Amino acid sequence: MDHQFTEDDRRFRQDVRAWLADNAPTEPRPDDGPAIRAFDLAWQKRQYAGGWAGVSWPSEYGGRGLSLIRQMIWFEECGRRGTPPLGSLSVALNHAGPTLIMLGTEAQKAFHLPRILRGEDVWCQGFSEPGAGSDLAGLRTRGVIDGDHLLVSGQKIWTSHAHLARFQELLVRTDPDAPRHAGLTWIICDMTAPGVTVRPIRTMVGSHHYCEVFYDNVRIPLTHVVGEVNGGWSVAMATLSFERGPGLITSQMALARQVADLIALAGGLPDPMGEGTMLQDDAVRGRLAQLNAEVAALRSMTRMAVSRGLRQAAPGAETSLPALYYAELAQRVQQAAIEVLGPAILEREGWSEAWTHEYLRAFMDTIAGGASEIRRNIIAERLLGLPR
Amino acid sequence: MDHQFTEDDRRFRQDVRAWLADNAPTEPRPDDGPAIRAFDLAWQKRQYAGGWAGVSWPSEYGGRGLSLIRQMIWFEECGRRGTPPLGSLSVALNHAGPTLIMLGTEAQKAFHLPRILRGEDVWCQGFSEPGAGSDLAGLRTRGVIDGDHLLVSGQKIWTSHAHLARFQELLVRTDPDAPRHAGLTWIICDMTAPGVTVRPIRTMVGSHHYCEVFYDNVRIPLTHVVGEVNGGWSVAMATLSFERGPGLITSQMALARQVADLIALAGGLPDPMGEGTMLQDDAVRGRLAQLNAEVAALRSMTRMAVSRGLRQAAPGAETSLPALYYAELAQRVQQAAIEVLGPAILEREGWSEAWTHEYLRAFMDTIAGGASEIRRNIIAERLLGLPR
Amino acid sequence: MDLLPDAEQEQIADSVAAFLRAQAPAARLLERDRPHASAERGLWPRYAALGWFGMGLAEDLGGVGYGPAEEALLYREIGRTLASPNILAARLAAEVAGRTGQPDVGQSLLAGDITAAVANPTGRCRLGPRCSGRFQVLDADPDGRVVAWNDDGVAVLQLNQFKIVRSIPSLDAGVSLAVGELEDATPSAWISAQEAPLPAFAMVMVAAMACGVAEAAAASALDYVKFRQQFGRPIGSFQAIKHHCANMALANEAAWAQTVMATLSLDDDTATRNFETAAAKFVSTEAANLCAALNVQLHGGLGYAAECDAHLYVKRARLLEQLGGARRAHRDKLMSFPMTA
Amino acid sequence: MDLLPDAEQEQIADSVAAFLRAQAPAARLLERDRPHASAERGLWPRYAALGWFGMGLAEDLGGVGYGPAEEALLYREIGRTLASPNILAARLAAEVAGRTGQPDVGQSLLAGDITAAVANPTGRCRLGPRCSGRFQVLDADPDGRVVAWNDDGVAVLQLNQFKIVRSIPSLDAGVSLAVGELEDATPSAWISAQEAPLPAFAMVMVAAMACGVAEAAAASALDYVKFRQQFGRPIGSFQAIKHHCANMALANEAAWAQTVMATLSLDDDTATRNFETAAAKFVSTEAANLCAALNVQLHGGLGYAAECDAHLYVKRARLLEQLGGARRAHRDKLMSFPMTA
Repeated sequence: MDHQFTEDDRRFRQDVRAWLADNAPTEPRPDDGPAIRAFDLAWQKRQYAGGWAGVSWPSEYGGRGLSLIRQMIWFEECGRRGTPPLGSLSVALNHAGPTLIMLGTEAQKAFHLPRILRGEDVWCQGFSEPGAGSDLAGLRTRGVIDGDHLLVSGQKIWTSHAHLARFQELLVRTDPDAPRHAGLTWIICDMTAPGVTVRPIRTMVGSHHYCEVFYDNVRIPLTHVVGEVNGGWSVAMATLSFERGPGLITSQMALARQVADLIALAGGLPDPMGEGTMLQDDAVRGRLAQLNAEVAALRSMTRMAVSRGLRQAAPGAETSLPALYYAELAQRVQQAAIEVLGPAILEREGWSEAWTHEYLRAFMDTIAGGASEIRRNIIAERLLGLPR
Repeated sequence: MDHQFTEDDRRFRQDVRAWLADNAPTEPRPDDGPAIRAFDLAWQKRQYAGGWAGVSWPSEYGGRGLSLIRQMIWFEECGRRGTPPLGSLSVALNHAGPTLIMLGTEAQKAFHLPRILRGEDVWCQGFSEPGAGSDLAGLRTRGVIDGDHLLVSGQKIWTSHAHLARFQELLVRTDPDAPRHAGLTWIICDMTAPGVTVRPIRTMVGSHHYCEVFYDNVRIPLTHVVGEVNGGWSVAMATLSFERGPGLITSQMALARQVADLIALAGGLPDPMGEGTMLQDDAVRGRLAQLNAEVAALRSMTRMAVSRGLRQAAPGAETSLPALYYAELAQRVQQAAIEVLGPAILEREGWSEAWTHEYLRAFMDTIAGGASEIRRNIIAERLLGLPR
Repeated sequence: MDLLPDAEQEQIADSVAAFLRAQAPAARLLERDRPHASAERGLWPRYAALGWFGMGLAEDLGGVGYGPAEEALLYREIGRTLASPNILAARLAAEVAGRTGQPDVGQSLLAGDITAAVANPTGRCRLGPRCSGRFQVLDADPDGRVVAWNDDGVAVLQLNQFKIVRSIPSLDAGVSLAVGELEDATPSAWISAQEAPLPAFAMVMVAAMACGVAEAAAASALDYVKFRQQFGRPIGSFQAIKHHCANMALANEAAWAQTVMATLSLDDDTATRNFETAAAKFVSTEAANLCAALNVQLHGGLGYAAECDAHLYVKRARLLEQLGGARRAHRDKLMSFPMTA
Repeated sequence: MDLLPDAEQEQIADSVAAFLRAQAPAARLLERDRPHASAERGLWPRYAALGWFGMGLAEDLGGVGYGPAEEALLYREIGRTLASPNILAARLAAEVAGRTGQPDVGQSLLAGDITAAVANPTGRCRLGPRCSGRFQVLDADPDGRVVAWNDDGVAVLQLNQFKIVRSIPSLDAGVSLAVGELEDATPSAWISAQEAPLPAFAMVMVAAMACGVAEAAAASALDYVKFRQQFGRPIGSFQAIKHHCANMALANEAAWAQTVMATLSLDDDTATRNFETAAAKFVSTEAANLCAALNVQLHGGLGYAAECDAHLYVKRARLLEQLGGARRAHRDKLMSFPMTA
C-alpha cells in the first residue's frame, strides 16, 4: 500500500502539467451541433501532436505504451486543469479503443486506433433499442449474413453523438434462434454507409446529445466484426466495463471542482435570511463538508480501481462501484447547488446558467451506461454472488 | 373538508383532558417483566372505571359506542398528556378487539370484549413463525380437528408480550393440502392451556419484549375459531389492517413530543464546537425544523385515515401509508437525537438513557407488524395496482 | 373533522380537471422552446368565466364565496397540468384591490381583462408601503399587474415600476422569466400579513400546486411502468420499481394531507397558520421534486428527452420550490409544532 | 501508487484475522449482560506477544517498525470482531511514552503488562500540559493508563486523576463506561499535534475499525440473505434485498478506499492529513452505521433479538462514530479538498 508516485511518475506529472498549461484550450467548448465535433477533434489532434494521446495505448498504434498509472495521472491533470470533457470522443477513447485493443483484429487495430488517437473520428455506441434498454440482451436489430457482408436492419436509440459520429460500435442479433445472450454480434458500422439514417433528439437540457438511428439493409463487411459472429455479448460486456474505467477520472475531477466552486460561491453569496454569507449557514457548510468528503472518497475509489487494474487483465464487476457512486454523488452535488443558489437556479443566463445546466445534465448520470437499478443488480449478483 | 370539530366533540375533548389531568398515571411504567402487565392492566381498569375504555367500541360490550373521531380525540389527548403507551394491551385493544367486533361470534364478543375493556386480559398475536415472517402464508403450525376441538402443534416466534398474555390470536394451518393462503384458521388460544410453553427472548434494548411459543397438542374448542375454519387468511388481513389504524395516533403523538423535547434539549445543550447552544447550529436547527414538518404531516395523514375510516366499513391498503411513514420517521428522529446528544448517546443512565432506549427500540418499527420492504410491496401492489 | 372533499367539492375539482386536461394539458408545453405567452394568455378569459380568480373571494369583493378548501382543490389541478402560477397572482391581486378600495381593478382582474404576474424575490427584499429588491417576474405582461409577497404582506405593482427589466431564459420554459429591480417603489396596493393572512394563503396554494405536480408525475411514472416491458415483463413488476412507486405514493399522501390541514388552518391563530403552511410547503415541494425526478429515472433514456413530458414536472417542481422561499427560509416557523386540536 | 496490500501486508491481515476469529469472535459479546473485563484483559498479553501494540512504532521506540498501512489493516480486523478500541489507546500511550523519555512505561505498555484506556471527551475539553473536561473512559483499569486526544494532541493520564469517576451502563455493552472529570490535571505525558500527528493517526485508525465493523455487518447480512428462505426462495433473490446489499458494498468500498488514502496521507502536509483523515472518519462511520442497521433490518425479528449478534455491530458503530468527535466536529477540516497528487 502506497499512495506515493515514483520519481519517474512525478516527473511525468510535471511534464503533463507544464504541457497542459501551455496547450489546454482556453476557448469555451460549444454547446450543441457540429461545432462540438470540430472542437473535440481539434483538441484531440493537439494532444496527439504533443505526444499525449493514448498514454496507456500500445505504441505500435500511436499510443505511448505507458502504465495505467500514467494514464490516470494524465486524466487527473486534465481534470485539475479543467480541460474540456472527452465529450463526443468518449466512446472512441473509453469504449471502442480499449475494446479493439483487447479483442480487435490486427487490421482493425491498425486502421482505427491511430485514427482515434489522431483525432480523425468520432465514434458512437449502438447498443440500446426502443425495446432493449436495461434489458440489452432483448435487442432485435437484425444482422443477416450475405456472402462476406452483414445486412443490418432495425433501429437503435439514445445513441450519444450519433449525429456527429463516423463509426459506431453496433450490436446486432445475428442468430434469432439462439438464446437471448447468444446470437449477438459486435460490429463496426460506418455511419456514412447507405441505409443509415440518424435523427437527433433534443434532451431536457435543451441541446442535442443523443439520437435515433435507423438501419435499412446496411451492408457491413464481415471483416468489421469484433470478436466472433454470435459472440457479441461478451465483447459488449467488455466494452461496458471499460466505460467504468479511467474515463471516470475526468468526471470525478470535474465533480471535485464543482464542490470547490460551490464552496467559493457560497462564501461570496449573501444569505438572504441572515447577515452573513451562505457558507456561514452551518447547514450549508455541513452539507458541503460532507460532499467534499465524498468526492475525496470517490477519488480514492478510482485509485483503488486503478490499483486493481494493475493486477487484472480485464476490469471486473467492481468497476460498477465507482461508476454508481459517481452518478449518485453528482446528483447530490446538484441538490446542494440548488440549496446554495436559491431562486438563481431558475435563471439560465449569466453565472447561474452553468449550475442549471449541470443540474439538468446530471439526470442522465443515473440512466445512461446502465441505470442505477441495473448497476445495483450487477453489484449484487456478480460481485456479491446473490442469486438471480 | 373541515378540520374543526363540532361543539360536542370539543366538549368531549375538554372532558377527556380534564379527566386525564386528574387520572393519568404519574408513576413511571416499569421497564421489564410481569410488573408491566400489572401496570398496564391497572391503567386500563382506571380508564374503564372512568368510562373511557373503548370509546368507539359497541356499548353493548362495555364500550362507549362513539364515533371514530371521538376515539381519535381520546388517543390524541392521551398522547398530548403523555399517558403510558398501550404496551402489553396493544394487541387486545388494537387487533383482537376490532377483529372480534367485526368478525367474532356473539359468544366471543360477549365474553372477551368486556374483559379487554375492563383490563382483565393481556393478549398476544401468534402469527409469525421461524419459517414464516415476511411470508406469513408460509406458516406451518398445524391445527387438526379432533371432534369439537382443534389440536395445535408447532411453534410461533417474535410474539410480543406472550409471556404476559392470557389469550392469543393464533393463526394455524388446518388444511395442509390447500394452497398457501387457503387452509389457515384464526383461533383464540388460551395461553394457560396445557401444552403451551413460552420462552421470552431478550431484545437488543436489553429487556424482554417478545417470545417463542411452543404448542404441543394444545386442545382448543372450535367455538374459539374466529371466522371460518380454513378462512383465517382474510381474518388475519383484517387484524393486520387494524394495527395500522387509530392505535398509530398514540405513537404519532409520542413522536411529536420527542421532536419537541429534542428542540428543548438542543436549546439547552452547549455546543462543544462553538459558543452557543446546539439549537443555534443551523444544521441541527434545519433538521429539527424538517422533522417537525414531518410529524405534522404524519398527524395529517392519520387524520386523513380517520376521514377515510368514516366512510369505509373496513380499513383498506391506504392504512399502510401512515404506518410506514411513522416507522421511518421514528428512525429519522433517533438519528437527529444522536446528532444533538453526541457522545451522551453512549450513556444508558440519567437524562440520556431515554434517548438511547428509544434509539434502540425504534429498530423494531421497520420490522414488526410488516417489514418496510413488505409494506412497500403492499402499497405498490394493492394500492397502486402494480403486477405481482 | 373530515379532510376529504364533500360531493360539491369533488365536483369542483372534477370540472377543473376536465377543463385543464382538455384545454391546457401538460403536454402543451412540449411544443415550444420558449412559451407561447399569447396561447397561455388566451386561456385567461376562460379561467375568469369559470370563476377561478374569484373562487375563494367573498361575494362583496365580487367573488364566488367559496373558501380556501375549494381553492386548494383548484390549485392542485392547476399544478397537475402545469397551468400558470400567475392564476394565483391574479387571485391575490383581486383580493388586495377589493380590500384597498379599488373595486374596478378587482373586477378587471376577476374578469381576466387584466392579468397579474408573480414577482418572486431572489434575495433580501423589502415589501410594504415602499418596496425594494430584485425579483423574477413570471410571464410578465406590460399591461398587467405584478404581485410580490413575503412574510410581511402582499404588494401589487406595475411592471414599469421595475428597473432594468430583462428577459432571461428560464429553467422552466413553461413560464418566461423577466428579472427586474425595485428601488423604493410605491406599490399601487399593499396589504400587510396582519391585515389579511395572504402570504400564508399564497404559501399553501403553492403547496397545493406542488401536490398536483407530484401526483401528476407519479401517475405518469405509474402508467409507464405498467406498460413498459423489459426482460419479458412490465418493469413495474420489479421490486425496485415497485418501491420507487411506493415512495412516491407515501410522499404524496403526506404532502396532500398536510396541505389540506394547512389550508384549513388559515383561520387559526398566527403561529399555527405559519407552522402548518410552512410544513405544507416543505413536504409538498419535497414530494414534487422526488416524484418528478423518479418519473425521469423510471422513463430511462426517454425520460431525459425533451419530447417526453417528464422533464416538465422536474422544472415546474423547482419553480414552485423557489416561490416564496425554499426550505431554509421557513426554518424558524417550524421550530414549534402547536399540535392543534 | 497502489492502494492494495502487498503479499506481506496480506499475510499480516490474515494472521490477525485468524487469531481474532478464534480468540475474540464478535459472538463472545453475546454471552454477557455486562462485559467480562477480565476475559478481555486476558487477551492483552497475547496481543502484546503478537506485537500489535508496537506494530507501527519505530524500532528505537521498541516497536516492530511497520507503518500506518499495516496498522490500518490491523485495526480493520479489530473492528471486524469488535475487539477492544483500547488496543489503540495502548499503542498511542506507548508512542507518547517513548517520545517523552519514559521508555520503561512504553515497554510495559508494549508488553501488555499495563493497559491503557480511551478517554473520550463528551463536551468542550482542554488537552495540553494541563487537562480539563468530562470524559467517557472505556473499560477503565485502575492500574492502567488513560489516553485522551483531540485536535491539539494526545495526553496520557492515570484513572485516579479523574474526579467523580463512576460506572455507567453503556450503549455498547462490549465495553464498560466510566465517566469522570479532569480539572486542570497534569498528564503524565503530553504530545502536541505539531510534534507528532497522533490525533490524525488515531482518527484514521478509528476509521479503520469502523470499516471492519461495516464489512463484518455487511458480510453477516449477506450470509443470512443467501440462506434465509421466504416465499420459497432465498430472500437474497429479491431485488429490494439485493439493492440493500449493493448499497452496503458501495458504502464499504468508499469507506475502505478513503481510509487507505487517509492512512497513507499521514506523512503529508497538515492540511492534507487533516482533510483526508476527517473524510475517512466521516465515510467509514457512515458505512458502519448503514451496514449495522441494514444487518438488523435484513435479519428481521431475529435481528432485534439480543441473542443475534446483529445489534453488537449497531452499538460498536455508534461508539466509534463518537470517538474523537462525530461529523459536526470535523466540518471545518473538510472545507478544502487539497486534491493531492
